[in-house]
Amino acid sequence: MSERVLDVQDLKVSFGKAQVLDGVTFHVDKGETVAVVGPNGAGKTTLLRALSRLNAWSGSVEFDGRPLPKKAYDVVMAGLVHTPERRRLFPGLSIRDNLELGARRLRKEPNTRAEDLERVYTLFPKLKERAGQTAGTLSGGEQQQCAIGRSLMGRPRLLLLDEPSMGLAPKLIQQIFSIIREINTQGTTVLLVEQNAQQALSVADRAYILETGSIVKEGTGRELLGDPAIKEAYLGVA
Amino acid sequence: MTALLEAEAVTRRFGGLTAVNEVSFTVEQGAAVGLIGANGAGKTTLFNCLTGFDKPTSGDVRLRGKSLLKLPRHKVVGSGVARTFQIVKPFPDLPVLANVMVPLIVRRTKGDVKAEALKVLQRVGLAHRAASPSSQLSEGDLKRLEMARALATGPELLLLDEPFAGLSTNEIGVLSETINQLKADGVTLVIVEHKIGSLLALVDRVIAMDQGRVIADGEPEAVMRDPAVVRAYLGGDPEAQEEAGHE
Amino acid sequence: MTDTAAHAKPSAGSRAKRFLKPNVVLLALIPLFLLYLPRFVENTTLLQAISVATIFVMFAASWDILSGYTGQVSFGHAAFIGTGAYTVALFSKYEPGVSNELALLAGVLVAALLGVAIGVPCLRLKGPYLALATLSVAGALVQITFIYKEQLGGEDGIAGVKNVQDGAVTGPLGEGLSKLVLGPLTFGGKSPFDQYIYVSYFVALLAMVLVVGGLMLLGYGKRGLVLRSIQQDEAAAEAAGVPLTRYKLAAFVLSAACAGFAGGLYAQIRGTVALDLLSVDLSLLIIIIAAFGGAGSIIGPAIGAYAVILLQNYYLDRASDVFVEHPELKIGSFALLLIVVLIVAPRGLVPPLLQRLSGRGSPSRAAGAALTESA
Amino acid sequence: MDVLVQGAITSATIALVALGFSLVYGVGGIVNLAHGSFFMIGAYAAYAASEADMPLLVAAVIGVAAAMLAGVLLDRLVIAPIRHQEVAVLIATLAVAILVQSGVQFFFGGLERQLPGFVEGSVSIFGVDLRQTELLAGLMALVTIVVVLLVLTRSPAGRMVRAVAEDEEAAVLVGVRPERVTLYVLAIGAGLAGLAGVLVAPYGVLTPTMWLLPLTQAFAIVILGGLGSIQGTVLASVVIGFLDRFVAFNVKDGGIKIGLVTVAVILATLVLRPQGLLGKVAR
Repeated sequence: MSERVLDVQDLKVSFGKAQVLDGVTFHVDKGETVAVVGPNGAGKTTLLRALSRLNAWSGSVEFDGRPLPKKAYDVVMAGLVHTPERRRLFPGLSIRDNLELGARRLRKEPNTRAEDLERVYTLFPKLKERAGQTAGTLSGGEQQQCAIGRSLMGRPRLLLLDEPSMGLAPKLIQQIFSIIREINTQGTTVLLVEQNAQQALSVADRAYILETGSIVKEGTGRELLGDPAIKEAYLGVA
Repeated sequence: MTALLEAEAVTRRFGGLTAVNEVSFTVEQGAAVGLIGANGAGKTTLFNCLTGFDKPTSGDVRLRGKSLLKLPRHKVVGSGVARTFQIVKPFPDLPVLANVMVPLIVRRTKGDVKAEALKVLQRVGLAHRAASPSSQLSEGDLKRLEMARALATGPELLLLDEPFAGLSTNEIGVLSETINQLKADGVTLVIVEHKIGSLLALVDRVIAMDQGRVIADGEPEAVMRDPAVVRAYLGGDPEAQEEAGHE
Repeated sequence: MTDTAAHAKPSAGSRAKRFLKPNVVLLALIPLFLLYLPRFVENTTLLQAISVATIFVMFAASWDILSGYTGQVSFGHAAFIGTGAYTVALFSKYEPGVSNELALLAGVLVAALLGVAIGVPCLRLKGPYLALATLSVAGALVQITFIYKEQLGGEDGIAGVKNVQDGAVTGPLGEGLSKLVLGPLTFGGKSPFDQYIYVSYFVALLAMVLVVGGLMLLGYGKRGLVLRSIQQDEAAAEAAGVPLTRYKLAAFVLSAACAGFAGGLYAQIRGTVALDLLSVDLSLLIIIIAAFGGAGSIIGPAIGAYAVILLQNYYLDRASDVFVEHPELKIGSFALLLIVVLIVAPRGLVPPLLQRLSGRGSPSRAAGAALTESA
Repeated sequence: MDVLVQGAITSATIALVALGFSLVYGVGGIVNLAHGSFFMIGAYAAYAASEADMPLLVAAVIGVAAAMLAGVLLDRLVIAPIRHQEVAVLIATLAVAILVQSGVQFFFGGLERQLPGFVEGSVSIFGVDLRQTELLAGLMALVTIVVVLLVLTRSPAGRMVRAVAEDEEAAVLVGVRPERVTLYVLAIGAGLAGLAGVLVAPYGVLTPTMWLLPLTQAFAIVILGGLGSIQGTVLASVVIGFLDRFVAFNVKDGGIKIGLVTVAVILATLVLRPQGLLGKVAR
């Protein structure tokens, strides 16, 4: 059996009286790309925020075989790196500063930083051209690249991506997903949540369908892509 | 005949981002219209522009032919447009009844304000909680309280912002009944909602938005079959879907 | 508060009524008790301290109708108090012919005007901006007294303000009540200085009953409900059709006018005005009073005022000589106590204040709270 | 000319105070009403040390250190437990300001005090006679500001500070601890204000209420410069600094009208241009 990076059992999150996640169980193995797809309001973002300790939750989460650290900072330091919804770059800082901040996790190994920066620039040549500009001046697609690049700078053991396609034109969406595939091929384990089921399922090794706080289906990306019930679910005429 | 609500080329920009782009539509008296679209499609911004909580960069919003844009928010409410919030905003330290009394008081309702408020609570099925502090209500009851408070402003047009968000299937059923009752009472409704299945059971027309524009408008069945809507909801363009399908 | 905390019962109508009407009989006992108190208390120093506390009840209640009810927390309430007081003092100094009551009215008007002047630019401000703006306006007024030192006296203030006994209405009224409560012979037998203490005691009491009673009628009535809705959630209030600007400004002006009135009366009772009536210390003291009494209830800060001011002006002086030699330590101790309470028991003693003032529900705050839970 | 030379000095010392206030606001979202107290603590601690016959330089260091210590204590004891309750922080920090005021009054009395000059004699610049100690204050302040700005914009530490200021949650997600950054910034901000207090102590006057004016000016600067804009803070400091001296020299009784003018600036800015000179339009 392959090495388990993330093991989530019965994860529950509620905001006041609203139960947003109602006992979610899933896992991610080393080297995989796993997608969680579902409509708006299903709880996808909440799921990732819970894993990063940005929301309080109950249940059990093991990361790299150990219980998930208690504080958001320690989670990052343990190697679970989160590219949040809507990118959340530091708009007033230069692109280079944004990327360098991403390398904070590795602060004890300064030598790797230049190497990682080169790697990010190779993946996203646009970022190199504009390294000195402030991140706020980037277009939506470039911002997404910068956000992913920032996370890669931390050499994540598991990369969480929250809706990388949001607000992007179709062409850019395809581009971002092919880059996600490439990142995965280079050895990064990826957990992806997406509303864009089509694209997410086509890059994912395995996927889970999340609806109103529960996982209703799971399978390989290909299986789910071919499942007629999925499309129906998305149009809500089930 | 003039429509109750007219949106004419409503556009709202934030810096470089055009959140709502030349949106036009009308809502007839007594209609129930659903407004759908993915996150970031511009629904909430449009919603805010319609209810006076935001001003469009250009375009016009009219109620019975009278522009609402120059009015301060409370006058928009006073002229007959009421709204609820996606994230409920009760007056948490006030009892349920007092929540509903506030709009009645500022409307200078004659007679017994409390009795009037109780009547409104009965309409949404919340009268039994009248004395509870609103901070003790369940999510479903809070949504109904939102609706009651909006109704107490005496609206001709009621705009509901994601009434079903955060509710259980059960609660959605109960709330749907309440909304249907309002419809039967002749309240004109515009409903923004992600839970499309539940929405379709309530409305007789759907407007779909994507990237700030209206991409479809008409009978619910037809709109849901519209290729542009299918694409916006499933993501990617049809060609890409084809490719992925053949892989 | 008790009603909100109590568990909900189905008997809707009656409980809802109770929410709007505090126990009137119990409330009426308080002024009645205070009215007959001088009969049983020989100690005029204590009575004097109670008079001052009675004035502070008005300060605190007037702060509350603005800050506790609409959530526009003022950190410079002394500005309104001082304006009322200095206006009255200026009349005594330059137009001694003007009656006390007219001077008081002028004080109310000037304070109300200041309320408009501060209220309008502050309408759009919240939290820290409003706090700093109100704080710095009060600070600026202190400087004005130095600039017009000749007229306003700088740090010496203005002495010789016509006192309540000189008032065409307040004088006879105070004496009448004194004779009623103490008996005419007993009152006549007191020294003029003691007589003055009794007169001012009753005048302050009467004014307090009027002002606080009026504010409570408003606060617990329909308009008060609207004011509280603003404090709870401005956007929701607007969606409910509340004319926000009108109500917020009205609260500012009303609060300023009441504070100006109480400040003017205070000047007439003390016979002097000085910088303490404009100081940050005074503004903070009112917040302390409200914090301990519970904001947003009028009656809470009112009762808090008696506790805090009697402690400050009477009991602490008797507890230790340090406080007599170093009066600054009194406000210092209260400040320290407030800090400790804010930290140790933020949900214990002061929750009404914080709950009312923290403007919950904004997404950024929710995010912040979520962050502290985990980080 | 007087206005230009002295205005420059005043701008520099005021900027020292405002920079800390602005940073703490930008980074932690904390409006610290006790910020002016650090200025006062710096001045009085240096004064007390020099009264105890310590060399002036040591006294100056003690002044700055006392202010920094006060900053750390304020963060750990008072602000940290109630950090996300905006109004509670405002009330608590105002209470701290009053507490410090009564403490100073208790230990030093209400009389005006003054520190001996760091350097004796006077110089003439552009025909303006200046006490050397004033010149020294201006130069020291200027150098410190430049150093702080350099650290802020060029160093990894500064990058973290700016990151927290821009998006606290995103900063956590790259492995920054906002509580720590806030603590450091508060301590440094307090030290800067304390340094300003020490520098001004030989030619200003020390009284227990001396904290209010710098606080008001810092607020005016933050309002005028725009929220969270460091360049704005510096620029606005120059405006307020020159205004300060202009009023002092050209208006009758100017010295005591400074606060008044500052408040007028605050209210005018709030009404006319709420986002400040360089601030962005509210998002």
